[in-house]
Amino acid sequence: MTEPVLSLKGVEKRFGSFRALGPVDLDVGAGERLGIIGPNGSGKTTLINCITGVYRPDGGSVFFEGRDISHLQAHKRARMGIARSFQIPRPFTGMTVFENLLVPLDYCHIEGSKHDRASSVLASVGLSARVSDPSEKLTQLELRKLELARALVGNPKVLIADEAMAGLSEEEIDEVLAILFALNRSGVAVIMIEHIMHAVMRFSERVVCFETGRLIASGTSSEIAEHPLVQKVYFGE
Amino acid sequence: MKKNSLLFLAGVIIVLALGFLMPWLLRNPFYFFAGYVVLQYVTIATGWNILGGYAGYINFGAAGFFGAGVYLSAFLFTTFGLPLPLCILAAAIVGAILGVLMGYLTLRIQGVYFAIATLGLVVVLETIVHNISGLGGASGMAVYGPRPPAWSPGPSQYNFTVMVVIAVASVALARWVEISWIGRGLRAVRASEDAAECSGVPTLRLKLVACALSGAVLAAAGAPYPFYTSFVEPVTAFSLIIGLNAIAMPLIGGTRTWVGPVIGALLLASVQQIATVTISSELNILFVGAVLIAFVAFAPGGISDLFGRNKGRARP
Amino acid sequence: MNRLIIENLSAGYGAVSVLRKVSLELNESEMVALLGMNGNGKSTLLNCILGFVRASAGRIVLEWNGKNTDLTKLQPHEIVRLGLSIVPEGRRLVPNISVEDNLKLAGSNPLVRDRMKQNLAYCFETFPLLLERRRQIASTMSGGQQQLLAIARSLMTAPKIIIIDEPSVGLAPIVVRDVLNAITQLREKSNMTILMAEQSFFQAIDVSSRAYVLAHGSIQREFKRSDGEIAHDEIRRAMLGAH
Amino acid sequence: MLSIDILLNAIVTGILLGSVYASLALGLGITFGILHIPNIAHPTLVVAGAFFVYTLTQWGLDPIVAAVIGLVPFYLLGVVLYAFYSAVFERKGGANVLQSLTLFFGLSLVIEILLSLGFGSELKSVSVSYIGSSLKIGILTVPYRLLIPALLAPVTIAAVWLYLSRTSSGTAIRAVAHEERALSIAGLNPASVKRHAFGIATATAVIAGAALIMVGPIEPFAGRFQIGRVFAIVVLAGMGSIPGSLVIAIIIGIAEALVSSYLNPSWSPGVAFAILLLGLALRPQGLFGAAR
Amino acid sequence: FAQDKPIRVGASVSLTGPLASTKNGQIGYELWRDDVNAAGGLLDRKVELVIYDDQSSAANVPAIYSKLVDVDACDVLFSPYGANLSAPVMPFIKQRDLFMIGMFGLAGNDVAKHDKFFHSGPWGPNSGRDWARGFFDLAKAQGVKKIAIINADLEFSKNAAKGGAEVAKEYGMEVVFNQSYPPNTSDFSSMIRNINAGDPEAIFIASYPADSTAIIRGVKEIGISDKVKLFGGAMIGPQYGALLGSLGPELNGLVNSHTFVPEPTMQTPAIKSFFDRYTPIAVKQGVDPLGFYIPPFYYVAGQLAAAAITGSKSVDPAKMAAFLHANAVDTIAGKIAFNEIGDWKERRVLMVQLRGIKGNDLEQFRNPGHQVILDPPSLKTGDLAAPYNKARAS
Ligand SMILES: Nc1ncnc2c1ncn2[C@@H]1O[C@H](COP(=O)(O)OP(=O)(O)OP(=O)(O)O)[C@@H](O)[C@H]1O
Ligand SMILES: Nc1ncnc2c1ncn2[C@@H]1O[C@H](COP(=O)(O)OP(=O)(O)OP(=O)(O)O)[C@@H](O)[C@H]1O
Ligand SMILES: [Mg+2]
Ligand SMILES: [Mg+2]
Repeated sequence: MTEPVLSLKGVEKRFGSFRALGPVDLDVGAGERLGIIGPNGSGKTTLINCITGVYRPDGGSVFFEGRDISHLQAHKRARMGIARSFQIPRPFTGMTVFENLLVPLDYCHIEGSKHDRASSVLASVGLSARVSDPSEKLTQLELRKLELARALVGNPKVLIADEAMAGLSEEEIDEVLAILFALNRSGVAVIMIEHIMHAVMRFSERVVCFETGRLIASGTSSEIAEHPLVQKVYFGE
Repeated sequence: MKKNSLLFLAGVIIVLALGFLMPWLLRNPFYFFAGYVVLQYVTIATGWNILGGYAGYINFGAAGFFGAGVYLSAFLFTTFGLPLPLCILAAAIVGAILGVLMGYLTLRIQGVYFAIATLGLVVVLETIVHNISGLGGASGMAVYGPRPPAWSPGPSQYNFTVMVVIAVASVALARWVEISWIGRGLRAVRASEDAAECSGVPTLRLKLVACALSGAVLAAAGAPYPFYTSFVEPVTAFSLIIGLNAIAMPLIGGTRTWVGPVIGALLLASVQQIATVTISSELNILFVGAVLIAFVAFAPGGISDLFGRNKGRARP
Repeated sequence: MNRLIIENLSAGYGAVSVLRKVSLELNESEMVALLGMNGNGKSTLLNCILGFVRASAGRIVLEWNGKNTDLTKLQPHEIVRLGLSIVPEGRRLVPNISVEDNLKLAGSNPLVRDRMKQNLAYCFETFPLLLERRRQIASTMSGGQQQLLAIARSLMTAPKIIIIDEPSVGLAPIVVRDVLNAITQLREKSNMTILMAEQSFFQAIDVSSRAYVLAHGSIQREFKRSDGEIAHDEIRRAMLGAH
Repeated sequence: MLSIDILLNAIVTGILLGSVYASLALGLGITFGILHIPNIAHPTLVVAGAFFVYTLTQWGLDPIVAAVIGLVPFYLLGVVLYAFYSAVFERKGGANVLQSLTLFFGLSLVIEILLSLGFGSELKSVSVSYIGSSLKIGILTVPYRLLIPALLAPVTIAAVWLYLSRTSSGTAIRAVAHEERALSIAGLNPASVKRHAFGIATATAVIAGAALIMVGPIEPFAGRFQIGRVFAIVVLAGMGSIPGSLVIAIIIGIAEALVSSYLNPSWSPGVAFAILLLGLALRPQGLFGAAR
Repeated sequence: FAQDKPIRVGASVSLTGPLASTKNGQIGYELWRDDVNAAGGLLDRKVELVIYDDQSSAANVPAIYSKLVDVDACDVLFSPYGANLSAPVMPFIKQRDLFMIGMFGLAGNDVAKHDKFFHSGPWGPNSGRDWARGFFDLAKAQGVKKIAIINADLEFSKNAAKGGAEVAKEYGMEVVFNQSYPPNTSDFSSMIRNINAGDPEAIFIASYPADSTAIIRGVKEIGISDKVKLFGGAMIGPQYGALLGSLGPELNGLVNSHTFVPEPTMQTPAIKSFFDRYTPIAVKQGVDPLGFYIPPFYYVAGQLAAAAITGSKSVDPAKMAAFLHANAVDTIAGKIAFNEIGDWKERRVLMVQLRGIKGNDLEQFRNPGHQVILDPPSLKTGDLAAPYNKARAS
């Protein structure tokens, strides 16, 4: 594995007395394609929230490019290059699709023409036809694409896609996968959280599995698919 | 974009020119008294909308900022004889500081709590003024304004012109905020704070900026008031009516663009002014109440929503 | 025969029409799948049946025990009281109250209130996880847990017909299997009639007796298990709108 | 002046006043705290309730009896108000805070004027045998004028709270603001649940009105002075925590009474809000609210 | 008569808002207008009233008066009620050199010193300080050494309390307690306890109607020392029917300021006729049926304007003002002469003691003996009954 771009050491999160996550140790290499699976409620979204700074972990540290970012606010982390999409799309309502992309461009100190950058990212996710529509008018698939586009536009080093494919059809899943693959080829590490197994398996170089907040298995797609613990808790076989 | 800005600039110049020329063209002072109030509300509504409309944080405490501006300028004028423009500037600065303080105290919490907390600001400031005898306390304080400069025919006309300048400056500020990265960030905050934060928007800092700008405009709106009434007292300076008008006017006009509060204030304040001197009875307030209800019922998106789409938005 | 018939139903949002002359029927104790790709109007159709979306034309008639009722003019709660129930898209749980209160609330309308205890016991028996977590506030459960609660809740009104909108969205495979098992059991044990929208159709058609494919706002095809094994390719083509 | 009897009496007075504040805030706790409708007209409705009570006492009824009689008409008034509110916002699917505020502000202006046309703008008060005398316990002197209204609050609050937390229609009321569709799915009519809740909230206004007019005389515009305080109570209690609002109201009452006794009464209006600001800064979700 | 342009008289009245209880003054204006018009108008011109509602807010006042002057072209102005609402209009009339009758604004012209402004109220010169002097004269006569002063945190009460404290000092009394309280305070028990702790012999109270009720009830509930000889002073409220009716016997013993009471020394056919006509209108409008405090002086305002106009035979502000400065005017409130800033030359604020009130019937207040005039000596109809506790019980 290459030098980790993102590294978690003993990260832990509790809600009241309930421990939703951790302690978790996890490294993500630069340009890696990592899949995260796990039963519902196993703490995947909570993990993302700890990485991106939406939650403050109750213990442990998060390192990005070797630097401890545990104390940084979410927007600082986003500017450093940690981007995410939300499990439930959260478009900036009251703005056009194009303006949605201008927001990260305004705040993430991107060089060059914002206009060109936004247009090319929208083209790459196939939203060119929708640029000047209000984001309220988008369909579910388009909303997911917008989530991705907004995450991509700031030139992140790590992209975290939280169930970006839930509810999409096979063809649409292929589309989204293609976007993610293309992105990864340009050197971005992609963390994919997904319940759609075949997509995770196809995409990931490495898959980790969570169960009740802990990382219980890690390996290549096929290793994970064969992993007895994973089979028990996740596939239920 | 470019074209819109040029048009806006032309509009600003025309309005400013009118503000300076009208006093010489129109001899009847009444229109300047009434016009002053309308413009004061244009400024208040515009200032309120920077935080309330763009960022979605409802401020019940507009009267707190307004009253702070009123008292600060009355105090600076009566004790140091500061000229009006400096009083306005000082009020704007103090308004901004108050806005930031208020923001620090409450902005970490969600919208509705913020709204209620701002209600408190008014009462706290009013209580403080009540207990400072140097500000006249409850009895109020007479303020005999300066002689108007030679280019203005009289005090009411001078106050009017000053208010025109403040209103135009506020509207220009609001428009700049709206079309700039600040406005975009604020709208993102309004849609989803988490998503904005994860897109690199420093939400807290941005909201503080909005609080400061909004507070500055609201306080500036109050600065010439002592010279308008020649008298300040806590009850009217911190009046509930100001806080409610500050909300009702943008609502009637529309909160998404700078045009909305302007239209809403022009309309509602004029209706109130006219109603005061025509329907001279309890029915006057009944009428204003009915107008509010009717607007909410029949034009819920505000007047500017009735006319076509949002203007001045970035398009590729 | 007891059934639900939909005839020439059209519906949409404002100027956008989503459903165009959709007709289908659902017979007592049958499990029918409604397949279709994203945005083709499955949820719109299901919401029409429950009265959340108003039909612009057509009829939805419930023929049950010799009584015929047109549902298109009724309010959602009236339709629920006729014995229909829904597991909606997005779950629509009450976020700020506990799991148990969510269930109790659903069982509190005057028609079923006196059977609340049995209904609640039945839900907990079917979904033991909910019994474990019955004091947890609904919004703090994970996506999948909430889905189970939404399904359990639909049972609380003791429905004749359950309409389920994409039960597998966001669920781990192990849970999907459990959910589908539970749904199948509902039909088998309790003689429930079920209409289930799905786009990941593999599992859905395994447990259904019939399937409709909805594309471009109208029914493209109907598949029956009695016609023999259903070819996945054919379904896929129908879903894409090819005939 | 720092004698123990002044301190004790100040605390007791504070508790009683606070309890009256809690009465005023109760209806808002339902409409704003639970239904999330910022009913800024609630204090005006309380004043309307006070005038109702006043009218009946002119015929020789006891104010509390008058308030109980008023429950039904005020419940119906609330139902009508909500029906109007929802009719206004139905087409839009729902109201935002801004629109509701403006609507209720307009409504409160209308109610104030109707009251002032109907009753004149003079102060009105009730005279009952127990008003003017006090209960003396040792060094404590407790005026019945405060004691009786103060006892109304815990009773009404307990009744409303039990209703909301123990009955299924109470659960429905708590649920409806968050997820209307969940009620439809349960076979309940969300519109009628909200109407009912609004009716209950408005019905409490007549009880609060009785308390208000027993404490002191009122005029049609008296509601304006209460707006800030009642909102502060509802928010500090944590939006919708009904028992919490009683505690908060009493804390505010005691603080005000202590400030009046030991500092200067003219500082006391700031007290409720100093507490509010402090409370929100330290515990944004309100003192009794769950984290949201 | 009909050909001539009418004389217009402009005023703003608080029809709505917190000061709406003063709107019964408007009946005074209207009765005056009807009377002059019935008598052929002024200078053969009809009199027309132009009245707007200022909603009790000073913010509305400048525009209203500019409308009255610049659009409606009024010849005579009456000020809004009280000093706070009048203050915004003072620089305006001074700068435009207009003629105005002031309505109940205490010391309203002390700053502007406008020479065309005349008070309709009986405050007298130095009113800011002296208008409640009667109370302290009575206290002095009783040998009071220790006095407590409380006031509402509102303009009128504050001025009264401030003036009172100065007079107390002048008379060598010790102010043992001096505190202001916010408007709408509804409980005074702790304040009354604090007052008792100071052991005063007189309590001077400057309050507004709602607090007046609360204070009187609070005293009854908490009790007060037998040493207190005088209680009251500047309480607004017990002059109005609403409070007289609702408090009834609880008011006995109170010594309070007033502007008019139906005692033999004040009762004249003219004022009786005024009230005979006032009452039915007030009942119809739902305002104070007694109307002793404010309405007569609104009628007086009209009479002053009428005298100025007919006396100077013009509506020219300077001539009208000159006439009022030079001549005393007969009004329903007696003969009035003005000093150079428009104060009555002689203070005629009454200190009355409420006595012998039984039940809540309002009609009893129309009879003499219930509001006995103690001061000024020229109008005196009785002697102080003291101490307060004893007077209260009688
Ligand atoms: N409330 C609404 N207002 C306007 N358009 C809507 C609304 N809800 C859905 N639509 C549009 O109607 C169409 C059909 O949506 P519907 O949700 O019924 O599809 P679906 O088949 O259930 O898709 P999904 O797989 O996303 O659930 C889509 O184009 C969608 O954008
Ligand atoms: N704000 C919160 N308060 C209390 N508990 C929470 C909160 N957020 C999450 N949880 C709990 O933490 C656990 C982990 O939740 P999380 O959302 O991270 O799961 P997940 O792996 O993303 O599940 P899913 O696949 O269903 O989305 C769950 O049991 C959930 O109930
Ligand atoms: Mg998740
Ligand atoms: Mg759907």
